[in-house]
Amino acid sequence: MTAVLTRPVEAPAVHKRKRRFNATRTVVLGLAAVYFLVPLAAAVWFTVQDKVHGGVTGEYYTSIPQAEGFAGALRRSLSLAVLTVLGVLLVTVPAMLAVTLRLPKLRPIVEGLSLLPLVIPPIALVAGVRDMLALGPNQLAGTPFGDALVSSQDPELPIILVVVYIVLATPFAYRSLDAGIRAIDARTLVDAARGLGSSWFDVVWRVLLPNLRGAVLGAAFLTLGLVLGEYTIASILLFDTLPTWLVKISGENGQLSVSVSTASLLFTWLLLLVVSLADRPKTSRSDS
Amino acid sequence: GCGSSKKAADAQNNKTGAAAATSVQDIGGLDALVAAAKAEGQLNVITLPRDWANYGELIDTFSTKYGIKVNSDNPDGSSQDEINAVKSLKGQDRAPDVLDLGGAFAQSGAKEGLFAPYKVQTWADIPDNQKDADGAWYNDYGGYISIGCDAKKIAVCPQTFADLKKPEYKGKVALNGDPTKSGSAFAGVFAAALANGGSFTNIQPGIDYFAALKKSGNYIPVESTPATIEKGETPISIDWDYLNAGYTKELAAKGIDWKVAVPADGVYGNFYCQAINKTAPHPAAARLWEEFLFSDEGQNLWLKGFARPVRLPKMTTSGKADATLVAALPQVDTTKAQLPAPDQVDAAKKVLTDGWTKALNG
Amino acid sequence: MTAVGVRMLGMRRSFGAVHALDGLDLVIEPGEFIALLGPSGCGKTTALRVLAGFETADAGTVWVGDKDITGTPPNKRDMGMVFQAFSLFPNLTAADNVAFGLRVRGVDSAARRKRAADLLELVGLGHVGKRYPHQLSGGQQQRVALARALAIEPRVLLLDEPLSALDAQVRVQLRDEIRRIQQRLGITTLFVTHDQGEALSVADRVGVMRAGRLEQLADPDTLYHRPATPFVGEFVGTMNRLPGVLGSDGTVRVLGADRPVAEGSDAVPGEVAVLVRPEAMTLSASETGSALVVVRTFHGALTRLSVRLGDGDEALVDLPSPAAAGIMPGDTVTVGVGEGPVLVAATDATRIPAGETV
Amino acid sequence: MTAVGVRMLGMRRSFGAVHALDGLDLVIEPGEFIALLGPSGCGKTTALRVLAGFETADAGTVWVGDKDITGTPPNKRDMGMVFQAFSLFPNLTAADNVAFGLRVRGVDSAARRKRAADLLELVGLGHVGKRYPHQLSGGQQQRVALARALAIEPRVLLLDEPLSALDAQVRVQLRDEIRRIQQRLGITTLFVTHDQGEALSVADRVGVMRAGRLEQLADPDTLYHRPATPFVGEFVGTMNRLPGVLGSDGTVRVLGADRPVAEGSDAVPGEVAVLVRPEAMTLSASETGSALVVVRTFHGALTRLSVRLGDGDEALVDLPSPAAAGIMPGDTVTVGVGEGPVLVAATDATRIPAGETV
Amino acid sequence: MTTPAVNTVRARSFTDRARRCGPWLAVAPFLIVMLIGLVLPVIALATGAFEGDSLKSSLGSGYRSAFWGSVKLSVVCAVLGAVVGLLVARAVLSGGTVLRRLVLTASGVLANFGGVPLAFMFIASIGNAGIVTGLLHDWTGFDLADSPFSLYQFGGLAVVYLYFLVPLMVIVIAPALDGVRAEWSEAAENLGATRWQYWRHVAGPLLAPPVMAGALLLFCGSLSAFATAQAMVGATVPLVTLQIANALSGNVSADNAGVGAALAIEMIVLVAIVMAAYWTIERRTARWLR
Ligand SMILES: Nc1ncnc2c1ncn2[C@@H]1O[C@H](COP(=O)(O)OP(=O)(O)OP(=O)(O)O)[C@@H](O)[C@H]1O
Ligand SMILES: Nc1ncnc2c1ncn2[C@@H]1O[C@H](COP(=O)(O)OP(=O)(O)OP(=O)(O)O)[C@@H](O)[C@H]1O
Ligand SMILES: [Mg+2]
Ligand SMILES: [Mg+2]
Repeated sequence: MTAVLTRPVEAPAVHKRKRRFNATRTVVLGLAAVYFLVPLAAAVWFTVQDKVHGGVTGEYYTSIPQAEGFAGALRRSLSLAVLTVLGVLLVTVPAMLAVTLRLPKLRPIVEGLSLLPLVIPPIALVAGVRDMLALGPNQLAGTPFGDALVSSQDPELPIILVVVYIVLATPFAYRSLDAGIRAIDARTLVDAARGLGSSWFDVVWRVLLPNLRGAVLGAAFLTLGLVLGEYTIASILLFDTLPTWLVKISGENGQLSVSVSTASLLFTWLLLLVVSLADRPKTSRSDS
Repeated sequence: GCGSSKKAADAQNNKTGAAAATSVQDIGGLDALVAAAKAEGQLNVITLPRDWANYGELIDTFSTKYGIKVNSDNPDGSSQDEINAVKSLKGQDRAPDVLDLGGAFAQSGAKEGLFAPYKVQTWADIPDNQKDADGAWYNDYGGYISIGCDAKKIAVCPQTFADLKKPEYKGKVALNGDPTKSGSAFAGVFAAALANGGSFTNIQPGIDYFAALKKSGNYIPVESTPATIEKGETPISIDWDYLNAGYTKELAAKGIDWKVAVPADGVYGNFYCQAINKTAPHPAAARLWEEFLFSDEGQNLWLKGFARPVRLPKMTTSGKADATLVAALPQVDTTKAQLPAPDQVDAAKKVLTDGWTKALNG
Repeated sequence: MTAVGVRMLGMRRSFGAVHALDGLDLVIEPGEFIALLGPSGCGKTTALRVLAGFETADAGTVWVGDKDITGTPPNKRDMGMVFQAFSLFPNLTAADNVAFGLRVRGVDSAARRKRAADLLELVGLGHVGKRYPHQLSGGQQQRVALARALAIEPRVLLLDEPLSALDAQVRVQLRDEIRRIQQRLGITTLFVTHDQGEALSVADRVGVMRAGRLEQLADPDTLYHRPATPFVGEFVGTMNRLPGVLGSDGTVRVLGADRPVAEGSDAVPGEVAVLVRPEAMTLSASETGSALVVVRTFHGALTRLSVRLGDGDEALVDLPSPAAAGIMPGDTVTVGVGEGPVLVAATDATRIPAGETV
Repeated sequence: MTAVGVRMLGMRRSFGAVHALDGLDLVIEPGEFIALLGPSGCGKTTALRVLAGFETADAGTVWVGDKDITGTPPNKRDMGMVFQAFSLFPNLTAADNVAFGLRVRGVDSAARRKRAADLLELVGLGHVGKRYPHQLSGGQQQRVALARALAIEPRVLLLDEPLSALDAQVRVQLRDEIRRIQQRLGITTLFVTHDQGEALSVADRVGVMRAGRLEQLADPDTLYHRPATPFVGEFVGTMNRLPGVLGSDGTVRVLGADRPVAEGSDAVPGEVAVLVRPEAMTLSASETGSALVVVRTFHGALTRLSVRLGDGDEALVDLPSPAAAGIMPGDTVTVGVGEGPVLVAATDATRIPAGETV
Repeated sequence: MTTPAVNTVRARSFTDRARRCGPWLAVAPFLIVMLIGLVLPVIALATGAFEGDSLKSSLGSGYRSAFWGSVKLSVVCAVLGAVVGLLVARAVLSGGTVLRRLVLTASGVLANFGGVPLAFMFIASIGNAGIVTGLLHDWTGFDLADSPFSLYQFGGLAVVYLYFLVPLMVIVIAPALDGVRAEWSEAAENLGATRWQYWRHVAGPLLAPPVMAGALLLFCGSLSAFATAQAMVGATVPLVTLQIANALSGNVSADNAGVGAALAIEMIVLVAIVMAAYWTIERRTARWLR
């Protein structure tokens, strides 16, 4: 073996493979950006054209909040969103924890039920809900269940809508939470907290939820997006939410109707972004 | 508030007061009706877009005139939605009081006993073939299928269904929705049938006509809305004349010269129907609304929205119809204008539902 | 705080067909540090979890002092527990983790902070209070977990393999520290491990478990030098298994010498296995020796020689490093068994796998 | 297959401001087993990754045999690598994992299966070929990873802390097995660890790294007994740091005795720290002694005593267990430094934390 | 200290019972909500479906071709969406946290987007009078209207559907991608595998189950979407959801609710079959998980 002890002065060539990967990545991101942004831009461009005077105008966007009923619809939609997010968490988190920690036998049932809503088209689900609600004033009139069905339809804050939205959001919430629960060692954390004297409430509230933060937020995002964008069910059950209100006011004005929908899309996204930025990832792993 | 299903059952049997009234006399005259309606203070209407047949102004006028708050729900909803709302909201304060339905739905609803029979003061002015003998439903306004056209984008606006086949209209012709779902789009197909050798008992030529139009690329299946018209995607839109004509003003503000023509080769007209929900939460206001709609004022307001109110023939003769408004209506060769019988429409719908997709697909 | 004793009596717990605890009796004196040792799956964790209340036993009672706590839920038991895996709450700082138990007890914030700081100081981590668990090394995390368990002034401290996820060096450090703190506070402690070195070096007494029962509970010296059973002997420390012949006179012939048989031996006269510790073996270089050095591993003060005996068996011999200096793999040597009683077992007694079942 | 040597010359690699490798020179003889030891973050992993080709160095060359492979991509380097943990492909059975390298080389299926079976046999896992990684224990997984790395008959075997995720006992077993297999195949091996016990007990030579450079590369004996620098001395094995006074005559006064100063010492005459191994300390019971036994831990053959010296410093003393039999915590004793040269360091030289940075 | 007698059998105390019931109480709200919001409505719907000859007429040839059309569209969308979503997710996840947040939140919104507004966005871009169509024509002379691609046909519908399906895929596949360890690609490379071999033998099989699960989700998503198709193509493309919507909430045919309900139930059955098929395949492909 002949020892070659000359040290190279310049650095050896950087491997090509790293470059190639970055190139594909850029291409994919570029194409995706074109696909997703062009239609959005086209819609926005349509709404800011001033057809009368020429040039550009933001009047359709500024006119939205001034339209009658905006505040009410927004308030209702946001309350629905908050209630649904809370509801979906209150309903799925304990169930999933119980299934993970104590009742593994029930897991297939919970998992199966939580997938079902994906299968049923909203238009069919809402027809079923309507049929069920119709039982209230008809076949079930005078019974407590009938009363409950009727009083769940308070137009100011329709609980039935919250329930249906919870059901619709469950598949997404379930997926997100399931990943989260698998990632933390739930059993050890629960044991540790119990051993330190926590009640079950403390365990869930102080230990599990904070550590499922990412998963909970993910579930909340999808739920928020769903509630703030849902039209079919609210309109057929005749409730006045932001999406139904938007359709109502856009009327014969084409530019207004489009600006209303793009605005709500961007508004929802910004809302999610703000919530997500408010979440400082204290718990993110540092191992990379 | 806390609802009660008991109330629904009660509403069912509540045959006293306004809810039982089948005419204004039953309540004790119009003033008594107004007083009772004012006491209720609210009126729930459903599936009434503000830009449809001048409903916006009708609602506002009624509201100011009687000091009654009008709640308008699900403006883009369908007749089926109205029927469903009546059933599922029975007994609730937000159940619809009055309905504006397609003919088929009015008849089937009446058969199910969902409506409260009521005869407005001007009942006699409504032709017999346009109302239920007991007053469960009655035609309110109607119109003709028309061709709307953006004169700035289209050099020569088409005047007939035959014109629409010209190659210059490639990718420009649209219906107001899907004829298997939307009433006006269905009417468009029926009109096309009449223009192509069909009849009230034969809608097939209309289907074939659109299939050919699709094949040539003239017809695009997108739902025409003010937004697509403004965008220029649907510069030619087949729709009720009162809708097309109603758009003109708003579109003019956007710099679009929207021309409306009722095609002479396919004159097809039809009426919608009014009905009162049997379990209306505001029975007096509901009846007052009907009186208002069928009064001269109400009928003229419809006319203002380019719709043709049911009393128009009588009012024209009596001179109560606003002449300028009548003159502004799209011109129709009324000699050709006939109304299809409800069972004819039903039969045609069946043919269309079965055949449309097959004919147009591909 | 006066120390309390702990007793588990007739503990049984089955999972399906597996008897994780099979009538375990364990009595811990007040203030004592007991290490529970045993192969994987022998029920150590289950015993601890039953004691902490996480697991409900099928039968048996648990006593702390003179109180029966068998039915008490875990959050009322006042036991501090440190787990094997990293059990710190990832969303809380080290200090908040330590203060957690006080917080759920409603202790006010200032007192909590003070106590957390004291305890972090105690475990040598005064400066990391503000860090989150992911910013701490494994050893630091387990220290914080220890401080957290101590914060509630538990009457009993339970440790379930708290060191097994740590590096060897950190392990030794922390293990000594646990012992020091335990002695300072005089807290009754049960320490579960399956590392015998760990058990021997920290505990007052070591319990060796096997299949859900205690096999021996004794101080490390006794356990190492006078194992009650061959199982304990082979499980604790390294043990050579040499072929021998047991006479009926209480002596056994092994590697050409007669040795007295130790108490606890378990065999009938005839061919037996003789159990001898590597450091109780003798070895000398010899041209004519029948044994061959195969591997030589250096362990600092000691050097371990792996030798192939004449009959093909292998044996391990530990020599002080200086004594082993000249002996290299390939040398022939003579190997013997040092004076003193030896344990004897039946040849067919299953050998205990060390650590894991391969 | 003849063994090849490996040389890394003038290796540099920076991540931002961190110089992970700072001019590393490392020469490995053909067939040699080198352990690379060093505190966390000193660049061990980086060195290995540069060698394997996963990381591109800023400067320096890598040679295998007499071939410069600096620019060769990793999949052309023919080096077997075993990662710290979880590197088995979860979707392949143990046998398929082992056969993977042959499969991508186009070896036909029967030959692959045969070889995989042989290698699994070699690592003592002949029976688990059909199992998936999650059905194997950690130790078994690492054995399979080893077999997988060996399957491609690599010229060089690279191991990056392959044992650190394992239990102490499994660790020892597997470490010895790796060594045995390496010796059998005569494959040039670089073994990265930060556990000094591991490094000392398996390697032909041990390299101690510090801040991106090699501090010493020598056989275990030399490293332990004649560390080249105080850093190496304190990093490898346990070391007492005692106060002493360095004379200008090459001797140092410590615990009342004069001792010669060892090579590699690094201090100027005056007050110094004297570095002494626990087993090089002497201890005898004495009523009048100035030192006090604080903790006594039993380590089988050895017993470690922790003593508080007169001046408050603590020192560790290892005695053969029989010699320590009578000495208990609380006893007063006399402590000294055995004969022979001692390492000396400046008092303010930062003490090297053992294993972790607290 | 007195040694108490050993109780071999202990009476189950109140706390014992509470501990046994607790988990059930935790699952109860979930089951109740699912009962009210899902099970009862579906039962209510199903009773409608079995009235009269709804079931029979819902199996007519028109409806059969609608089913076929829906399945075709959903399969195409699911496959395309899964592939594109996977690529996008990979590209995004290997980037910084800012991009990650932007994309994941945007995906949350877009996954729920649809209907008339979505249709309009594409009409405004690549419709006959769309901006892109116009620019393409001005710059290259290429007229999209003359190309075989039409926004108002099957292909166009698929392109539009991907606008909400790809984000959905990105969301559901992200955790799986995060679970692919760097060690695996390095180990493969070290063993001599090329990038392609790594994907062929390791990453591909590993990601197959989650990608398939994602594709199944997309399949369901595009199967049950209807508002977008309604606005863009109406019934000129046969889709079963359009038929359901028309029957349940249409302006044209009255008294058709039974058929709509029957179609909806049949759709649930269809999806159940697809799911069952998926589970069987998953059981086969993901052997290493069991
Ligand atoms: N929740 C459980 N379900 C089923 N079996 C269990 C459960 N917990 C423990 N076991 C079984 O009980 C036996 C004892 O388990 P335990 O965890 O107490 O052992 P261990 O001594 O702690 O072992 P290790 O050293 O591996 O931690 C094992 O066979 C185990 O498989
Ligand atoms: N990809 C990277 N990006 C930035 N810094 C890095 C990277 N890889 C290594 N470093 C830094 O380079 C230095 C050396 O890292 P390396 O992983 O080689 O250390 P090590 O000796 O293997 O440590 P350990 O014992 O903790 O594994 C460390 O300071 C580390 O933070
Ligand atoms: Mg255990
Ligand atoms: Mg490393």
